[in-house]
Amino acid sequence: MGNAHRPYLFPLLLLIAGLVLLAGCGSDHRFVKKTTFEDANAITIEFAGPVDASWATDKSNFTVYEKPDPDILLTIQDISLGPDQHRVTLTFQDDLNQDQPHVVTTTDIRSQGRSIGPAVLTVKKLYMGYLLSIFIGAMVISNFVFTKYLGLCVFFGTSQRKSTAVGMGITFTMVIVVSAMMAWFLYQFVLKPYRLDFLQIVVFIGLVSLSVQAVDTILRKVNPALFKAFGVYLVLVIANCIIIAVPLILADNEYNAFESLMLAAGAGLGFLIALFLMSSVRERLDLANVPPTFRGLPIAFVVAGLFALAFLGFSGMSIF
Amino acid sequence: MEADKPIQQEEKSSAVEETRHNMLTVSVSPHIKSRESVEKIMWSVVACLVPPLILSVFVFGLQTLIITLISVASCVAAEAVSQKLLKRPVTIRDGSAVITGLLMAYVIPPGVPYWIPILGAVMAIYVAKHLLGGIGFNIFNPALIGRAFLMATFPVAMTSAWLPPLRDAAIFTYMGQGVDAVSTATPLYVLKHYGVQALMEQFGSMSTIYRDFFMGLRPGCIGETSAFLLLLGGIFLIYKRYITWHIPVSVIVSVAFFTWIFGGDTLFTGNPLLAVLSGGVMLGAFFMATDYVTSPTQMTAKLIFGAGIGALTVLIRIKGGYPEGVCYAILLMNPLVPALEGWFKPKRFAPPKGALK
Amino acid sequence: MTTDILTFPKGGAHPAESKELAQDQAIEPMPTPDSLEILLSQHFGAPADPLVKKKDVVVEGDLIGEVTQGLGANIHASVSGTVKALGMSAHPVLLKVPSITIETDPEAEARVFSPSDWTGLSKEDLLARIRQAGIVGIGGAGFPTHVKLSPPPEAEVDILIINGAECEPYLTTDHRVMLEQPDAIIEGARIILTILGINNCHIGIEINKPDAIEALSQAAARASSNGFHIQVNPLQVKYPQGSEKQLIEGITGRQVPGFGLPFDVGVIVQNVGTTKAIYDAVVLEKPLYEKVVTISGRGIARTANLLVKIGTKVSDIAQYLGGTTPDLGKVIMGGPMMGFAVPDLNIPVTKTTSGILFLTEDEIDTHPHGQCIRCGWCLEACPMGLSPNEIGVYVEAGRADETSQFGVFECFECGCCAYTCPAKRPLVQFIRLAKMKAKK
Amino acid sequence: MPATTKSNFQLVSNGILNENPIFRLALSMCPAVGISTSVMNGILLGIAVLFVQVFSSCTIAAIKDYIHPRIRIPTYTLTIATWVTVIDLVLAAYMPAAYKEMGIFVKLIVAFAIITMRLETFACKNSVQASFWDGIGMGFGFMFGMMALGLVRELLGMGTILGYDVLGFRPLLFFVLPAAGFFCVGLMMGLFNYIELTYNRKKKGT
Repeated sequence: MGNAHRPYLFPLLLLIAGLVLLAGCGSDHRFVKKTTFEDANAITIEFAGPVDASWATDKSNFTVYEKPDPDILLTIQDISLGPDQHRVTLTFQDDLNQDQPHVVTTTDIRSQGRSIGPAVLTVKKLYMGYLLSIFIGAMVISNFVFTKYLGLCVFFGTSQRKSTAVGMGITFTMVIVVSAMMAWFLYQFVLKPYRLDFLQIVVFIGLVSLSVQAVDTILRKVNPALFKAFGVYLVLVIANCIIIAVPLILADNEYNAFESLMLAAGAGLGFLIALFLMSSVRERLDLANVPPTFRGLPIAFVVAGLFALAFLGFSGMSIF
Repeated sequence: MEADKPIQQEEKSSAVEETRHNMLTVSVSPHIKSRESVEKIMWSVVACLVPPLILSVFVFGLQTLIITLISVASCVAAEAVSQKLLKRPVTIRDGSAVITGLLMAYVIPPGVPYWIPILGAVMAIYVAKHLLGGIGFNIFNPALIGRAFLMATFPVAMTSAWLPPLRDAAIFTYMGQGVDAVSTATPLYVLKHYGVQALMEQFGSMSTIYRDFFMGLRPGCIGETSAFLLLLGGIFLIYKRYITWHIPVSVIVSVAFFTWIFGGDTLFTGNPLLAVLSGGVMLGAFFMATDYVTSPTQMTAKLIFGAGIGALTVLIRIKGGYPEGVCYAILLMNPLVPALEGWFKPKRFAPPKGALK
Repeated sequence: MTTDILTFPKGGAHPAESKELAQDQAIEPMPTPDSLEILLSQHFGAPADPLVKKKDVVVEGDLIGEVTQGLGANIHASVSGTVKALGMSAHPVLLKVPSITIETDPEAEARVFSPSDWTGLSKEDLLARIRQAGIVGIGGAGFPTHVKLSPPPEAEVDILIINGAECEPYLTTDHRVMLEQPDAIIEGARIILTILGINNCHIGIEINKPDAIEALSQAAARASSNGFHIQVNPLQVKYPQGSEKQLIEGITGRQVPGFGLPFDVGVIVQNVGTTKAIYDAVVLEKPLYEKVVTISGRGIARTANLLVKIGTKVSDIAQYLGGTTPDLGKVIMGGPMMGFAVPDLNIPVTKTTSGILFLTEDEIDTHPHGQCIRCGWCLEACPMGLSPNEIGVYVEAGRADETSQFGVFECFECGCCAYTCPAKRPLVQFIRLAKMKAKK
Repeated sequence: MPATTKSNFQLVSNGILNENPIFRLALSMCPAVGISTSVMNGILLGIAVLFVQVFSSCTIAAIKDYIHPRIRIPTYTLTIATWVTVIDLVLAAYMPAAYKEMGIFVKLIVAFAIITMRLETFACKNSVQASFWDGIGMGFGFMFGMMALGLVRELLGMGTILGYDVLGFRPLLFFVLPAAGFFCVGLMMGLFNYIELTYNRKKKGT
């Protein structure tokens, strides 16, 4: 390729990533300003203008379900409309599981006699907090290595030295963010619309190889020094099951672009943290008088078990 | 199954040549050494841990003594057996296994079956300590690993065998009784699930609560209840310079601080004093987080380590699946110690240029 | 004179002083033994070449050994008598070194030296006298003093420090010298100041020797009329207060960089004993062939501060003082923190011997050592900010060659770490091993 | 490198013993830790891996002459992914309960290092028949490793074997927790090392 392209390559990629991200954060419906959970068993929808009372208070105009279970519709007990006719509060029979996003589907919204079209609204608790909880969750609380037991081959293979561990962790984080975003894009805009879900595995693993190749090429051209430091780990990335687990999880949970980004970044950084801790521990254990039959991998497994025991402290934790 | 001779043995014997020659000892300087020794430190810690045990006998009954003795005995036995198996010198006299046994017993509920600590001892001493190279190389606090193991193995007993304090010192009350008949809820459990109002209904007015909790008249683990006695022991250890103030103070301050911010219904309304008195904070701060092997050596690192423990404790208490989080918080900070040691090194005396990386 | 009580900021230990055993014993000349072995390697550098043959007759103070190439110092006969043998003798550190054995002539009279005026002498003449007298740093490794007093021209030396800290437990040699001959020390300091061409001198003394501080302050006041600024600085009692780098930092606040020398920060340090020897060499024109040695410890019948002829054997000293006790466990040449244990008493005193300690089994530590428990006390104690615990662990794991990352070569083996270690780990020994292995 | 000279039996036993994927090669550790909680899980995932390994090995061995060396890794990956998709869909359709228990791990077979490694080191150099037997050996080796772990953990954790109550009580609930998977694998590796060490010593001694 011509040399002239080189400086534009990286910004271009950033731009594409930005566009992908923007696609994910479009408003649910232009007439809806905000949706929030109210109390333990209510959802409030705030509209941009006044809505008709006859439409708003009719229970049959709203269907609500938890995002992972579209088949179970929640029973709406009561609907109340605020005095300025902007706010509609749906009260439910049972308490809502607010850790899960809920989907509210409405019929044609009617405002001052006009029809504004139906809306599919996603209600989430404290959106930034939700993103943060995905991020922290993937990074620490349900760390992929110590609580989900994924990526172990690479984890044990590259945690012998601190320098190797950090190199691997950084490389892995880069690749997983790139590949997860591409996977999200393909899943949302190709696989799902064309009902090709069953090709998930083939497509995702293909994407991973592709992004490994892409990062390889870009690094080699843009920053040869960095490539020299991290290039060796690129091959290993593909053998790490976290890299395929993350796209599968974000497809399963129907995450949007931001959520996917958080999950991917959290998983990558969580792997980096796990690697760093493990490598610093193993460097110390190198000096220890470990029984000969346990030297090397066996003792690393025992230590990882101790880590997992400690991480049990996070079980049952939900931040937001 | 580890019948092999540790390979370092040879290195060691050549490294330390202490010979007696014409009845005169020849060895490398210094020829005088301080009077302190590992044994002295360890047995001092044991001594500081005895008063809470005596109190718990009067508060929870005689079976706490039996549980503690079984725990200590099984830890010492596990240490001796592990060291024999691994062909290492048996060092049960140094008291470290006794401390492990005591601490493990102190963080389990007073109404558990007597044999429970035996399993914990195997995990704590053999797996968490001797497989990793013996004292000095155990990355995690063995007593807490033992407790976490028991927690995972006997979740019901370990989270429900709480006993209401005896007010009449009738120490045989709970002996041989089924636990279910008398079990109660710990203050932190009540606080987490029902709030301060329920706590006051169960334990009386706020001033009564502070007084009782400070003295140790409350449901809780065997050795964690009496903030007063633990504080006394901890101050003695600080006075003897066996531990420094950094870790205990930073743990307690950060628990209080984060509870104050996040512990209430809204921000900045938590009750820091209650948080410090009602769980295992005192025991953890003075006796567990300060374990030499599993805590950093540099002062800044100690402060960070302690603050991390406090923050994680509050996080687990408020957001986690358990009402109390001190033990897990310490376990989660333990593996950070080698990294902290790498980040915070002693300040070198004018090192030659280029010698520091 | 009142000043702040100074010390170095980082590390250090407080070993039991045990100075009360000998500090009140006035300096006492020891009668000449029947024969003595004068080692030809008593200084930093190559051994001296003998200038006498077997059966030669020598007189007290005669030059009998000379170093012609490289660093070294002259060796003089300590007694009048006949050369009996040129052989090998035991040395506390180097094990076996060449020596000259002299059989004392019991009839010979002691030489008498009378003071002369030195103020008219040039810098070169003064240095020549010091060189001629064979003076070395008698508090430490025996670095030739005339070399030390000739810093390279680019070094801008502005402070002279006289080291009277004597921080090693048991030792009281410097203490007694300061107490009994304060004027000689001040005179010696003035000689050094003249050589260096400066006028600022600090004398550092630990405050556990208040009488010495008093004596030197008065002597300094008496002599301060002629342009020299000599000041006594009381120092905190903390080991290793007398270590060169620590002393310089405590008094001047300057830090000597690693592998550097004091003149890099404009300071020259001389020990009190060396200063006294310089006085002897310049004013009395007396070579360095006898020195004050503290004989202490609970393993000897009588403790003393003896003026001993160099070459006198430890066994003769022990015999003179009434013999050793049955529970004697260890004999140390030097202080208990940095001195060398010797296998038997058949070993002669050298120019750098500041004390001979006869320690009983109770006084020494014979605990077996355990594994490092990472208490961090050695990190607290190390005055150089090193990590003795890590070095020890690396050495035990057979990875001594990786220890230079902990600055193992900056260690001057003061022994604070091993002293404080509750697991009784021989950390200094580990560090020496590490130095040997890491050098390769 | 020439094609293997080992007999079919040797190929199979090699995978089960000498080069056991879990305990000797230390590959594919995630399921060994994550879902080796029961013998049944071990058998099911073992079958899935066996299936993917055998079919991928055979596929690669069959088309090895047509693969350009530079694109061989992507080819392996896609081959494996195809067969994983097949077994994934089959299991989801016919064994939904077991499929749910194994969660994401069936899909993750695609990233198991052992399969790619056998393709790279064996299948691409050997005949279809040899690759078939090698795949059988590796698959069974994996399955036996999983079953051994599952046996220990199910017995100690639930007191059952293959769901049948053996002990009548649950000794140590800890062992069904995934955290125990690390310990079991670590201790078993230690055991394997110990057996090898004593065996070698005996051989040296005589």
